[in-house]
Amino acid sequence: MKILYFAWLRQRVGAGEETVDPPADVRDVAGLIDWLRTRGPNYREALRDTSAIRVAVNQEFANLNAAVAAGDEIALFPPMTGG
Amino acid sequence: MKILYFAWLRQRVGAGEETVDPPADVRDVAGLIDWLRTRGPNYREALRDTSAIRVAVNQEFANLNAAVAAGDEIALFPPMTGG
Amino acid sequence: MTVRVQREDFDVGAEIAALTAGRNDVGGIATFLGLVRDTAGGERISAMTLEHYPGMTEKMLGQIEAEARQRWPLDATLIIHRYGRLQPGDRIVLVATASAHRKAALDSCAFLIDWLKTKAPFWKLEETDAGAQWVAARDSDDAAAARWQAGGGAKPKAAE
Amino acid sequence: MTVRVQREDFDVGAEIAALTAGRNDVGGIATFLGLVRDTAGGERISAMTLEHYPGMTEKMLGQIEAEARQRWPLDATLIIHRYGRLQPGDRIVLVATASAHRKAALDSCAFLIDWLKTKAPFWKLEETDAGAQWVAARDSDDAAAARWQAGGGAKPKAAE
Repeated sequence: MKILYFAWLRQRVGAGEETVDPPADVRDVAGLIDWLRTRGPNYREALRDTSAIRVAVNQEFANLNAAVAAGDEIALFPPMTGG
Repeated sequence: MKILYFAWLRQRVGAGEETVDPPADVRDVAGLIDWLRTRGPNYREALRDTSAIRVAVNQEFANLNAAVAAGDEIALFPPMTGG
Repeated sequence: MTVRVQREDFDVGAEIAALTAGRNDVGGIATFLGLVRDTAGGERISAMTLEHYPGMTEKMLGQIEAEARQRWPLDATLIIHRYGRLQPGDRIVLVATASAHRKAALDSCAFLIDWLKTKAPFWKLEETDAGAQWVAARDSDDAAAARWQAGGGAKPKAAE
Repeated sequence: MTVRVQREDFDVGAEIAALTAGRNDVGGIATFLGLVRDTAGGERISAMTLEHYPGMTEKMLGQIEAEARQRWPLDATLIIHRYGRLQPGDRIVLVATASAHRKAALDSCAFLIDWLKTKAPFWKLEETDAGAQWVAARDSDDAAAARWQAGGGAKPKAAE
């Protein structure tokens, strides 16, 4: 499973992209975020406020109960500010 | 008094501009148009349908009861189609 | 702050760039560029001649522009309107509005082109296979201008 | 029908001209050009870096453009969005829509820039005297996008 981080999430995590292999009981975005938080203080800090995080699963916007599986591309980022 | 005609009004009257000296009882636009109609068949034809005519007095939009006086610039034209 | 009524063509990119030359406080520029179409109501148009009322045209465009600047916080505005004989594809009119705020730029640009249609003394003569004919004003243009009416400002009245 | 995400600057006049090259059925082109401002909330901005999500950006812009073409009768559309480090006054984004009908061009242009703000994965990092800071999303941008919502289409949801 590929995880992408953008903007201040990328800065706080300390990486823009990583490949992870979460345990089998991680089945949705909420579960994935909970599991990522256990990986270190940088993750805990970056992922502290779930309401500040937007999610895309395989390059489509998704919400916390969207399913995730091996091979997916999950992106975590703050609200967008383009244009 | 200077009279200007535009678009098909100009074509039907046969002139784009003329200086006229209407009688003293011509005091508003409606009176002016009535008087112009007496000046020949081209005027009668051009000015037949008052509802199709827009008016400007001294380069400001005006309606039929707007006052006109010697020295004024009166323009008669169809609804505008710029842009 | 600029109104130009001219026979000559204009350079859209250069005009837009000039609007914000030397300043960095403009967040967005909205523009509308009007072109001559080669058909109208199913008829082929081979050329179009724009007649206008010199003097009053500049005055009305200036009034419309002043009205826009009163309604929205604009950093710069531009209206260029051509007259004379034009071919299909030719540029007719350019309206551009610059503002720190995108909505002000977009709304005022739409306002200017809508109002220009019903308040600026231009008339179009189209050359078709059936001969030359004056373009009739459209009710939809009056309706488009009227939706800005609530905010005030006088609209040209029919002479009836 | 064109979406470009690029580091390089673009030529506004050339892009607008290319939109209608070889055709004479387009009545109007509406455009919105976004620029880097030198201030934000009273603070001086010395530079701005745009980060984006390669792949998803093009996909979302394509979806937004397709949505516009479904809602309005458009002859051509263009979205160019830059990324990388930009200076005040630099061009960021160009949206252009061409239609036989002026209202379709104007409305779809406003729609595209409003939706782009909330649906395209870009993030702005501003360099100020106080250091670099990520621009916060604005409620007014959500509101601007929401006014197009009635006609359908999904909006990105908060992950709460």
